[in-house]
Amino acid sequence: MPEKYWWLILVLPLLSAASVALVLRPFRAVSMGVSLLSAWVSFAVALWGFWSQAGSPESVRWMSVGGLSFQFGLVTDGLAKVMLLVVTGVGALIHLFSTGYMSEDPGKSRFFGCLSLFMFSMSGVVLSDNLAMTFVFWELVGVSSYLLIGFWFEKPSASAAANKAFIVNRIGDFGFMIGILTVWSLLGSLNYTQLQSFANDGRVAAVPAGLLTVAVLGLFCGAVGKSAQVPLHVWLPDAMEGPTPVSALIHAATMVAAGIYFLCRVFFLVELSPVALSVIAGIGGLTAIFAALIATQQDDIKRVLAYSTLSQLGYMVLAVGLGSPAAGMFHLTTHAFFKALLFLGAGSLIHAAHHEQNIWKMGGLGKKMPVTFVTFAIGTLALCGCPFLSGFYSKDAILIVAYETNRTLFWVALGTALLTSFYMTRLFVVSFLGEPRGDGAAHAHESPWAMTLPLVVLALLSIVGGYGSAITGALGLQGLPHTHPMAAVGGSVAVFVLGSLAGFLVYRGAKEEKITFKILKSKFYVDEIYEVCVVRASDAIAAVVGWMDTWIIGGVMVRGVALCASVTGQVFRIMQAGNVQVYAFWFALGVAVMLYWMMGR
Amino acid sequence: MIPTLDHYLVLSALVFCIGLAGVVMRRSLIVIYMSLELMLTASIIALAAFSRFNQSLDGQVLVFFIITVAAAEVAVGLAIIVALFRQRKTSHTDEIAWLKF
Amino acid sequence: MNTVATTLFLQKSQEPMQWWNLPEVWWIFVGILLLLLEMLRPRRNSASIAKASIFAFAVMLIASLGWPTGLETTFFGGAYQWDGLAIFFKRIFLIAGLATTWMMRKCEAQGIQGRDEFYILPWFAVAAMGFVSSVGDFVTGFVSIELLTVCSYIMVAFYRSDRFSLEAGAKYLVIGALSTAFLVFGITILFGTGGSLRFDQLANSLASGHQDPAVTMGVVLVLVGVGFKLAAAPFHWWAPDVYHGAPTPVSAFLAVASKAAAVVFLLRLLIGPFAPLWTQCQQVLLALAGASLLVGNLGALSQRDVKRVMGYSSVSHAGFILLGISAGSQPAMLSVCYYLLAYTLATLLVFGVICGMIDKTGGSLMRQFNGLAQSRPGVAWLMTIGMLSLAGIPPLSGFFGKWFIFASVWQEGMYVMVFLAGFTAVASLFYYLAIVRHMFFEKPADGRAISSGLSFGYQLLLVVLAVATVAVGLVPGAVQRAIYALIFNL
Amino acid sequence: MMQEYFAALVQVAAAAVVAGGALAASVILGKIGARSKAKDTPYECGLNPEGNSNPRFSVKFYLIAMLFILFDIEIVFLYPWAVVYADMVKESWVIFGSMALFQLILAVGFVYEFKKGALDWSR
Repeated sequence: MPEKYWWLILVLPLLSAASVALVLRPFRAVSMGVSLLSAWVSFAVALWGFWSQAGSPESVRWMSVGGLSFQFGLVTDGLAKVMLLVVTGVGALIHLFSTGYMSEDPGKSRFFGCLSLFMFSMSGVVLSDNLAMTFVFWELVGVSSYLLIGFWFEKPSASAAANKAFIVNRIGDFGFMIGILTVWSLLGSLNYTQLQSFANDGRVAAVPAGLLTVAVLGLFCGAVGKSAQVPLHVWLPDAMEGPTPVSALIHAATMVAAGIYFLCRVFFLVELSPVALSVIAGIGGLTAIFAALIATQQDDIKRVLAYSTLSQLGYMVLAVGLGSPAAGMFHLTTHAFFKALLFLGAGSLIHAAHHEQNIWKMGGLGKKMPVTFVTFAIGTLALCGCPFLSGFYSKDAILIVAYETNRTLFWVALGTALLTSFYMTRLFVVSFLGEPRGDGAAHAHESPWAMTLPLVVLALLSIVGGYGSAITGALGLQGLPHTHPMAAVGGSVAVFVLGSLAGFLVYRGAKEEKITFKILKSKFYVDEIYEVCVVRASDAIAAVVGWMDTWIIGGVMVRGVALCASVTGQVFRIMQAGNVQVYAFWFALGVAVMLYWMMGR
Repeated sequence: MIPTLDHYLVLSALVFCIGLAGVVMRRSLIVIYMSLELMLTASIIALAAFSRFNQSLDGQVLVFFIITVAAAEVAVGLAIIVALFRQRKTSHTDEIAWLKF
Repeated sequence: MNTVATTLFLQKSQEPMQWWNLPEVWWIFVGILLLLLEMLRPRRNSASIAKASIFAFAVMLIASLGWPTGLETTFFGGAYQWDGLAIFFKRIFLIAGLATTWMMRKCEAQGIQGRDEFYILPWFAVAAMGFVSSVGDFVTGFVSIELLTVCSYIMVAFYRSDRFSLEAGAKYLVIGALSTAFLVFGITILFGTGGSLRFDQLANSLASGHQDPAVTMGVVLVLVGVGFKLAAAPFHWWAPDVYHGAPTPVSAFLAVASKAAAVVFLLRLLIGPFAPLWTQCQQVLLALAGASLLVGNLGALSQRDVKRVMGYSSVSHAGFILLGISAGSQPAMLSVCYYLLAYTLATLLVFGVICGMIDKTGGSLMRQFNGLAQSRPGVAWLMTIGMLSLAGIPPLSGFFGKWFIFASVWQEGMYVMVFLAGFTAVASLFYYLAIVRHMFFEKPADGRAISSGLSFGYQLLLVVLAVATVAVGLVPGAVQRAIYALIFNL
Repeated sequence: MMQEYFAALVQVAAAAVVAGGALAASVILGKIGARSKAKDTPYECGLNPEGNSNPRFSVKFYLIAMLFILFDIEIVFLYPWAVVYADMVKESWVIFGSMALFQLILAVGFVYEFKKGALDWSR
């Protein structure tokens, strides 16, 4: 029964994580080996599954609530297979990279244990065949991301970032759960196959449009949290506090793409709600341009890449919202390659420059690190959409779709592409060319083979990834454009040339920032706004009342929030006064109110 | 005048309210505790009356149990209050408020 | 000896049970025996009574596996009912009693030498709760609830040299007696209108007269009494203070066993005398649930003491349980039982860790747990498992408990309550994670590492609880089916 | 419309009258006659009170009294038992056995308090 091998993809990382956590932790090298092995074997299984066209294994009965039983089953259609290849493939390469990057870290065992846990939960998200299971793995992904962002928990900023990521994600997940429950109460099933058949035979179309929109938007909430779309994007840039391989794997290539994958998975529901589609497209476009603008003014190499990731995720969401999940998945795949490449390249730079992350203190690294230099260049070009590299094709697909369906969003997407070329060129020119501007950069040297090998492999993939008709063909999704209008293709090439040229000319030989927009530098003050009304996490009650206020009243009364917080605190303080007689009074008052209320009706 | 069920019930309600008022208004733990016993007594009055007028002995059985349980509760309660008084030299409720919000 | 063994380990036969081998009779017998042992033994040696008590709990827990299931019968003229619901709760009480006594054994350093009643009181309390779970009329109900309450008073105030313990005892006493007064008055009114104290007879007579405002008054007053034991807002005022001041094992006992007893009493009332008055009860329960969710979660947010946080947290969990009960369907009842099991395990785990650490950290303030992960990583992880389960993070059992309750409430169409509960569940993350943050991400204030280990047995207890918390979450379906089969006699 | 609120109005009025009346009564009645120190003593005409009005007793009195009440109260179960005993015992000895068991449990309690020294006056 070869179908059973699919389970290996779930079981191996879980075994690895469990054995590292329980037994192997003191033996750092062994833990590392076990984790590495599990990642590569999973990748091999995924490859085998992709070529052998193996079907889904039998599902296992899992639990039942209220007459409804859930199956614990795996879905292995084209979409899942492609995503699985991306996850395990990039994951395996990053495991290899980490053996070099983390070689001196005392918490190496813990790191690899968490990484295996992540691989387990991420594969689970991809393979789940029903919403309930997806939700469970979805939360698990959040947990492992929490553990990895806070990996260097000695740094207060890291633990704060981990908490922020977790809590912001939970807010999205709350909407997600509402969405799942709505779907269940509307359709009585959570299984994707069954839901798909309901969508085909018109049973979904029969439910009230408003409720369906609520359901889809609820599910979208989950994706907004996980894929860091506006307004829940605040956690992703902060998540860069984690080790760089983690940023590459989780916060660029796989986990943040889970939202897009999930939207494609339930696209048959999404497409039936036009309102939800336009909301999704709008949020995607907004995120894309918004994050690109911020990226032009960041100084920390990982933050530039983080905002760039946000922007590209916005692109993918935009594609889904415009009715073309195939284009979104295509971009997801190529983006996974070149963004992982860029992050690992950045990691290599940071490693070489003795943990210097400010690009203005780098410079001149091109000559000292030839492999990193060349591969990073390829990644940059791919991201900018240089013709004949992978990014060009996938980005073009989205641009064409936008061109054909919604001109406003087309211009937004084109503008984003222009900004992308600009800020990536800036990043590249400032950090690799010119003279070294810092001690770390002056004494840099090339990284070991375990780190450069994944760079080379990913660079090759970034070049050829766009030609993978095998990938797009296997997806089995609708919406990949077949025409190539000159306006879209030409526009895309034009903005690439324009943006790169502008970036090159402005920043060639620059020693400091040439253009300053305060509002961009400070990221549109989003964090500050959140800070004022929400995330003053030390005073948690202020945060909660803040959320209530933002949600219920509409988030306009920044002053009201502080007032509310102190009032709630005061009320509790007065009522819980410590005097037992006061308690007796409240108790009796409670009885009286309850009696009055019940007998008055 | 022959007392009817209503008379007993009104008496019971009055005693209950007096007890409740005592609990909420008096400051000494001992007096509060006496008021609480008064509230139990109110139930006893009502139960006995109901038993008498409903021609059922169940209520009187419960009366016995309430009396016994109240005695046990008082024993434990007074022990705690006396220990507290010895420790803090006070039995005023507003001075026994170290545990609060 | 042979006959004792056969009596204790009841065979799963259909032959009728006798009153003298009901578990509560045995439990009370053990309690009295331990009391005699305590006063008649020649030398004061604390350990022996504690060990005997723990051992006896373990034996009784094993013996509970032999109870006849699938059998519905009554004793003492209907005052005592034996059925699946009772069995489920009796086992929960035994687990709680075992864990609590074990924790009490850990507290010997704190000034209770030579006062071994501490280890014997749980027996009477557990027996009282056993009667509550089988209650068939209001006389039994009242007496057994009061027995439980009086035992709790003594246990809460047991550290009589500790100012907090005594103050907590006094507060519990006053509010407890107040709630007793309301409960008794409610019972009195129901007796007056229904003419009986038996549950089955009351159900018949109340069915005809449910428009009578006096009936409503009686129902509300009885529910107030239950609400107090459950620590449901607005009758929760005692909970934070008492949980904070009481000896830690006793806080655990109140949080788990006492609450479970209230839950089963409520269920008995709802399927018994209050069944005809369901719509009215549902109103009350929903109001209590909503208030508890808000008060519990918002109140916990600005607390700085772990035990106090657990006090508010127990209020919020009471809210979840009440929410599940107010859904009123069969799946909802199942969900409540599952939730209670998950809550029991996680809460015992958390209190177990607090109890094991409190003399080493010097207190239960959050900052006194700073840096626990560095010096005692194992303990910190156990605590984290408990906290995450309480917060409802998958795949721990707490998550599925919440999920089941949400699902069954959603099925009944009470969407607003699901939103409210979901919102408060998100809010609850702040304070549960705050404790985790203190353990993992904060430096110890005085740079002092928390040293000295726990005994092997105690570690075993904690690990077993943690494993159970995880395991119940990993196989929610199987656990749920087992509970279903037990409760609905399949 | 107004009639629905009539009851509430009456309630408010009654509450106001009672509350106001109590205040007014204490003000009016309290001012009758001149106040002097002698008027505030417990016995206006008689001996001057000496010492504290609530002298303190030894806690031992309280302990013994409490223990007495605890055992005394169990009598309430013996009375009804005694009333029906003669009739019931003809049918079965259960009525005897159950009371015997009850007394046995009480006896354990008594032995316990004795052993703990609660009845030892000199302690």
